[in-house]
Amino acid sequence: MDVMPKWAEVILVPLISLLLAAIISALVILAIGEDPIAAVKLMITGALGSTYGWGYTLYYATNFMFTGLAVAIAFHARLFNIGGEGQAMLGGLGVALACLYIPWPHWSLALVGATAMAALFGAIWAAIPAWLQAKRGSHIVITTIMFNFIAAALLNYVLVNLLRPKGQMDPATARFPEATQLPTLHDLLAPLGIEFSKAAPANVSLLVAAAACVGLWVLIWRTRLGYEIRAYGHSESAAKYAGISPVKITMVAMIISGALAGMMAINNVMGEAERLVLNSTEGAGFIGIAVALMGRSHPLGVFIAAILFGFLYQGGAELALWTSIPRELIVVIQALVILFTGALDNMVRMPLEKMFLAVRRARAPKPERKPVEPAE
Amino acid sequence: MTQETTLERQATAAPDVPAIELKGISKAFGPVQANKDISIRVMPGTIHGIIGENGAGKSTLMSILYGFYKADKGEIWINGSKKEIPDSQAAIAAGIGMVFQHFKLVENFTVLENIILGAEDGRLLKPSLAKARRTLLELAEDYGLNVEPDALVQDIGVGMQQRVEILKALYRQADILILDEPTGVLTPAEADQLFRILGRLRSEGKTIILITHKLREIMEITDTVSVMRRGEMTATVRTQDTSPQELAELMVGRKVLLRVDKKPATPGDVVLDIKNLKVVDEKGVERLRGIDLQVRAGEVLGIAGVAGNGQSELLEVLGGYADGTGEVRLNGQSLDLTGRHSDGQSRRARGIAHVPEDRQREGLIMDYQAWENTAFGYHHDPEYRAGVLMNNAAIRNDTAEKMERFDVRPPNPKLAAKNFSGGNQQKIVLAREIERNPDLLLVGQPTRGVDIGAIEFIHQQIVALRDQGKAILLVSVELEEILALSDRIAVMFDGRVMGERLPEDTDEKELGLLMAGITDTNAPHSVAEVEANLAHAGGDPHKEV
Amino acid sequence: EPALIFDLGGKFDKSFNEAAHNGAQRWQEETGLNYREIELQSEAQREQALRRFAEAGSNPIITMGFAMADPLSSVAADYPDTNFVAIDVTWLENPNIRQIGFAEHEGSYLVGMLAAMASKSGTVGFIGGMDIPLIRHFGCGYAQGAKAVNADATVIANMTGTTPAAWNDPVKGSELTKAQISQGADVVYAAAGGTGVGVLQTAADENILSIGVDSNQNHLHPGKVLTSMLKRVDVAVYDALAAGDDLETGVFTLGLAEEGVGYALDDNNGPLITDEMKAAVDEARQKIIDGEIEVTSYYANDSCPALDF
Amino acid sequence: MDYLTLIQLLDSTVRLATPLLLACLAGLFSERAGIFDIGLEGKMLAAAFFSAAIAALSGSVWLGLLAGIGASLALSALHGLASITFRGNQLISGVAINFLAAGMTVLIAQGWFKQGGRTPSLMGGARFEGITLPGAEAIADVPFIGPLYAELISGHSILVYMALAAVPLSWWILYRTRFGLRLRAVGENPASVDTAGISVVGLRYAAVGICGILCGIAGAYLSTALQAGFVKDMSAGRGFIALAALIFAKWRPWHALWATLLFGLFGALETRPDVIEAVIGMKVQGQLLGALPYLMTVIILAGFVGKAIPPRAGGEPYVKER
Ligand SMILES: Nc1ncnc2c1ncn2[C@@H]1O[C@H](COP(=O)(O)OP(=O)(O)OP(=O)(O)O)[C@@H](O)[C@H]1O
Ligand SMILES: Nc1ncnc2c1ncn2[C@@H]1O[C@H](COP(=O)(O)OP(=O)(O)OP(=O)(O)O)[C@@H](O)[C@H]1O
Ligand SMILES: [Mg+2]
Ligand SMILES: [Mg+2]
Repeated sequence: MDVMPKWAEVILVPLISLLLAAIISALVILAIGEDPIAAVKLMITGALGSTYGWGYTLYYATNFMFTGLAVAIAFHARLFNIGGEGQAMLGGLGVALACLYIPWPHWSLALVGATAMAALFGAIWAAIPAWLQAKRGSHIVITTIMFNFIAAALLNYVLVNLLRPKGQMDPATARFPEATQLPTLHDLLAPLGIEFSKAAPANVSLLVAAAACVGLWVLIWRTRLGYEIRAYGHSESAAKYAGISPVKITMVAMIISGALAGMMAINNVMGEAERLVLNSTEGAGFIGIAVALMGRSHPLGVFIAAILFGFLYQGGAELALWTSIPRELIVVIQALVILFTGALDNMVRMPLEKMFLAVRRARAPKPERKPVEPAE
Repeated sequence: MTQETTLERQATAAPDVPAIELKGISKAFGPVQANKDISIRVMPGTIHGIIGENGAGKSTLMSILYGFYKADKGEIWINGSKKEIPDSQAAIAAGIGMVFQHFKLVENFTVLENIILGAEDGRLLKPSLAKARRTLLELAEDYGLNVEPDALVQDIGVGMQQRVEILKALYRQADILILDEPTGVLTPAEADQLFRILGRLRSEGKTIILITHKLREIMEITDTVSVMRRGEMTATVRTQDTSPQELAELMVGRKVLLRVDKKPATPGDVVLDIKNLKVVDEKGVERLRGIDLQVRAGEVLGIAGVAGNGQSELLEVLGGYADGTGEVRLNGQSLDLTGRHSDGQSRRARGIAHVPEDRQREGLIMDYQAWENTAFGYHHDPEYRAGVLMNNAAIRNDTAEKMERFDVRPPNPKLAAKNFSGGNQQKIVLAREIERNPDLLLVGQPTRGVDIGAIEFIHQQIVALRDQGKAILLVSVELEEILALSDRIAVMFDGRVMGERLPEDTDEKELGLLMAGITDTNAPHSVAEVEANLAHAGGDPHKEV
Repeated sequence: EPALIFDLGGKFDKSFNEAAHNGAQRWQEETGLNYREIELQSEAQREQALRRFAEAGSNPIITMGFAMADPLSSVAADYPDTNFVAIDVTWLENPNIRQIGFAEHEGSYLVGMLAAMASKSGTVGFIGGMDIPLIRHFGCGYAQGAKAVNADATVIANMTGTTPAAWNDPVKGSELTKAQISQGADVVYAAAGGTGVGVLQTAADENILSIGVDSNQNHLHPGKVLTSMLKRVDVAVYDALAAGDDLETGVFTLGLAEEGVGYALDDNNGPLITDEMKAAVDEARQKIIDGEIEVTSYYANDSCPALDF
Repeated sequence: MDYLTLIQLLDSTVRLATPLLLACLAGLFSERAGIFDIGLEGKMLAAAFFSAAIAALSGSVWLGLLAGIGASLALSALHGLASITFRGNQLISGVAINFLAAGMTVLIAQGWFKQGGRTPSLMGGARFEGITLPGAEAIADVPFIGPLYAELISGHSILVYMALAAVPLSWWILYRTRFGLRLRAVGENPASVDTAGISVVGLRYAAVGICGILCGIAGAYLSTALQAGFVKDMSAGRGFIALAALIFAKWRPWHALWATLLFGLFGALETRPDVIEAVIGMKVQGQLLGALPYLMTVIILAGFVGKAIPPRAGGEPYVKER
């Protein structure tokens, strides 16, 4: 029997936790001699006050949706994939190869092709640690961390030595051909008569990410595979009893996870930069962990948490633009959000549970006893 | 109780002062009221039994006495004086020792380390260990509690582990000993010996509280007995003034049939034919050392044995989730024991259903709702399928029907498995497996942790399936259950079948000796011999019993 | 109000972002005027910052680093009335950009010569930050300079790593320095951002000479830093700010001739640079300016004649 | 490869292994008590900053060390609060601590020193200098033994010797004392400790506290012994490598020493491509060289370590009453 009603669990607890994070953040802002109220206003107008702001917020959110979903699906199988960063880097490589070496006639086909390549590359990068875990017992947390470093070295090699056009200073690929450029939200919404900022990088990948959320929801809660993944995640011993193969689930869950992380590249590499640069992932793989945890590994939760982090990123960028608040402050705010919503959530939940329990006791007096005297 | 009488009691530390007195203990776990206003007195030098359905609150009450939980309300009096027992340290100081239902041992520590944990004499271990070793020798002599001090707990059998728990309490010089369902894991011989030890302790003036489900034990050894129901203490009586039948009724609140009603079996063709089955575990230990068994249609083959003697492995290999070698035929066709077709789903496809020994670890996903659990293992069945998706509506309808038929309470398919009581969880598993109409049903510990009322129902279902002409392989550590349900009994010891008996031709004593690996059941045997044998049969530490 | 966009390393990178910051600070102190600035945090912010500042009317907008080239080419086209200054970019077509490149290989050549002349062992070291072409470009000029003085000189080159963390790992910088010392190096040149802090420190601790980069780092360990390869980003930024509306656009390559690069000589390292050394280097400098010596750029062929990376 | 090169390589190995060893032992205490800690990185970083900052301000490296330990302990307390008191997710708490340390160190450094998130360079007594062991100079020229003693064994900062001494000390505490017995028990089966009347919470906080102290020393070593000041993000992933070493060592002190020395050796080899070239007879490509330590880790984990079984109660908060 649950102590708290569902709405309290999924809305009230995160909300109060966020509030606490905000209060501490405000104190930090105050401590470095800035005005927290003005800062919050700036963040909100900057991130949500215009289609331009939304365009950036959603752009970042798209990245986090992919990496957040990646972490979430692995969590369902009780696997901790810290390797989203490396998988997304490899996904970028897949996108770059697809865009540079295949003459796509139209962006839509290019999108399909690049998505497939991104997913494939990301999946391969996740499959190796998965296999090592399933067959060799190598701790997946460690191997995925190592694979992040290895991916960085690999990408560096490929960009510096192979894909960089001769004489270009930038360790980056050439710009992708015109035909692979993805339509932005401006392009997509214009036919509907909606005016959306032309400059913002949010693009059709957002729809892919949203579709991935829906798809993953269906996968997790409606398909037999999802049923098996969750069962394995809840209890390995029971899964074995039911004939669910641990090796298969470990591999499949990590491959899906890696594919999702890799798919982030269609947003940042293909949609925004339109070329592959070093460090294009910029820690989105790690933010994905926070996003998945905050979203309680539920695709809808991930969707919302990704937008929250997109807001933090874009709001933080606005702060950096118009104030002298150092960018490390944004890192601190992120840390506080992760801390309060993720690790200290029981600090909020425990007293709330007590409250709800007390309310329930007060409302429903024990049936076998006489009604309590109203005197006291 | 008034202030005056309290003082009076303290003044007269006479034998009529209770060793333990609990007054108005209440305890809630979140919404669950585990103990409601419970009072109880136990006189020194007596053995007091506590019985009650699972979840009645027995363990909770004793854990409060031991300082493991803190009561919401109520007082604890020990030897006539009021004690605050905020933690187990205080309980130990008050002379209370407790052997928990689930042992609290560190499995990769030695016996000695487990014994001194928390009762060390100084900051350094060496002197403590030396002292404990000496004391252990003395205790072994005094009570016949032999243990191997340097063995790792994970390498010794459950019976031995329990002994370590008792020694832990005695090492701390407990005058009050609480034992929570101690005999569930013991052979009859071991149980007898335990009772002899308890008798000795009683005669030395120690006070013992014994929680058990076995009415026979209550009748045999206790002086007084309390019955708990739904968190309340419903009765306390002198043992000699009551009967098992009366106690059962007090527990469940209605008349219960203590015997299984069944017609003689009419066995048909051989359904399951096992030849020279061997299983080696991850550590390379041979768990099954060549098993030969047959089960016919329309009969129940009962497998008796002390936990950890290979019964679990037998079920696992037949259920498809452990690898083995040898030959197993089902309806004449051989079963794959390793590799591609050796998994739970292939087995189900061949007509084998399996009620696993541990419903919480294996049979159910505790976080899944009832309907999801109903499909567990059968989720690939066509009737539960809608393309690549699962046909959730169909599963839910099916679950509702099954819950109805198996009297699962509450009959709500959307309730998570963890929110059902133990008996009802077991009914969900049973409904799932039996309703498949399998050729062979594997059943492990079908009534473990299930109250008397539900036991009755579950036994009826198993017998009914047998009467439909299905083959049933029953594994249970409860001899009573084996004797009541089986048409044929095989006893396992140390990975081998020690012998087969017909229930009408044998008794608990003979089976008990077989369970200890002694085949010459007519010669007289000492407890020491039984014990020595059992010490060699490795218990499986990973199974909570 | 002008604006300054720092690259991902941040304005205190001990390297060229910091030099830009210093130039801008000097301008601010001298004129009392203000400027806007942002330290980029992500790739996507490049274009965003450009547009936001352009829309807010900032002029000129100064960007740091080659990675800004790509977004700049499209944004500059959208704001023809705004002037942009791009440091380390020389290949764009837009008319409203002042593109400034530095001939780092020429400056590195000179310090390479000094290193080889100061070295007693005939072995000199180079420690780069993240392994990217720009850093190889530094190392390549350095090696050519060293070999010019002593054809038998050994140049040991190490990179700190392949991730951005390589810019901030002074511990590894230290170890690399010690490793080079044990291979005989007695002068090391660090082009490694924050990692260089560790290189210079260790060189000073181990009593060998080091060479700083970008700004004048001679003062960090007086008497222990042989010289610093100067890349006058601060001057470029200061000039651009000072020019204000009169900013001249086009492509400018600042080499030795323009005093855009050079080596640092001050009280801290005066005793270390003998007159012969100074004479030799100044002669080479003149010859490079006159075209008599040609220092090969790593970019020309993505390879280095004097050093194998 | 000649003998002197070998000595130098091993010397470098010891230096690089020291912070790993301290962090690894820190993780060992925490995880042996059942608290997983991926926040080692953040704690080291915070300690590196505060020890350098206080050393710079006070001129005393010992005060700096104390400050570093204090900072690390504060983060440990936060981790304890989240994972012990409030039974939160230990991994998330660790991730948050890493972010927090990365941001806070630079913010505070900028506030205090205005040098872009760095501390000033430490000089003189504000730094741990190498210690010359007795007789090192005298026997330096003796063949074989001389370099071994003078170069490899002598000449490290006191923190290196402390780290090395921490290995037998940890072993002794864990396996020979009452505290160690209880600490190991609480990571295996907290209920056994609880029913023995010992506070699970107290033990776990103690373990997390020891973890904080060791991480504090590790951080101080980075900024005040290996370096002469703090640079942002200077822990550079060493906390994660220490975690890998911990798994590699299967949570045992002596094995932790060998594991971290091995990782130190990988790091040292990375700085000596010439040695690698001499040994394997061909030039190792630059980026491959950079990836080598990580590749080796994966290969060793997969090939030789097998399944490392963590403390049984690790990562799970102790919940007595739901
Ligand atoms: N951990 C828990 N959290 C919430 N509710 C619980 C929990 N454990 C038990 N309950 C609730 O308490 C009720 C009693 O459970 P319990 O297992 O004690 O039943 P029981 O009396 O043993 O029944 P049965 O005889 O069928 O085993 C259940 O219906 C369940 O809803
Ligand atoms: N730690 C706990 N947290 C929450 N609920 C609990 C806890 N322990 C027991 N309960 C609940 O309290 C009730 C009483 O449980 P208790 O273990 O005391 O029963 P019991 O009589 O010992 O049963 P059994 O025969 O199974 O041992 C049950 O409903 C159980 O689910
Ligand atoms: Mg109980
Ligand atoms: Mg129950």
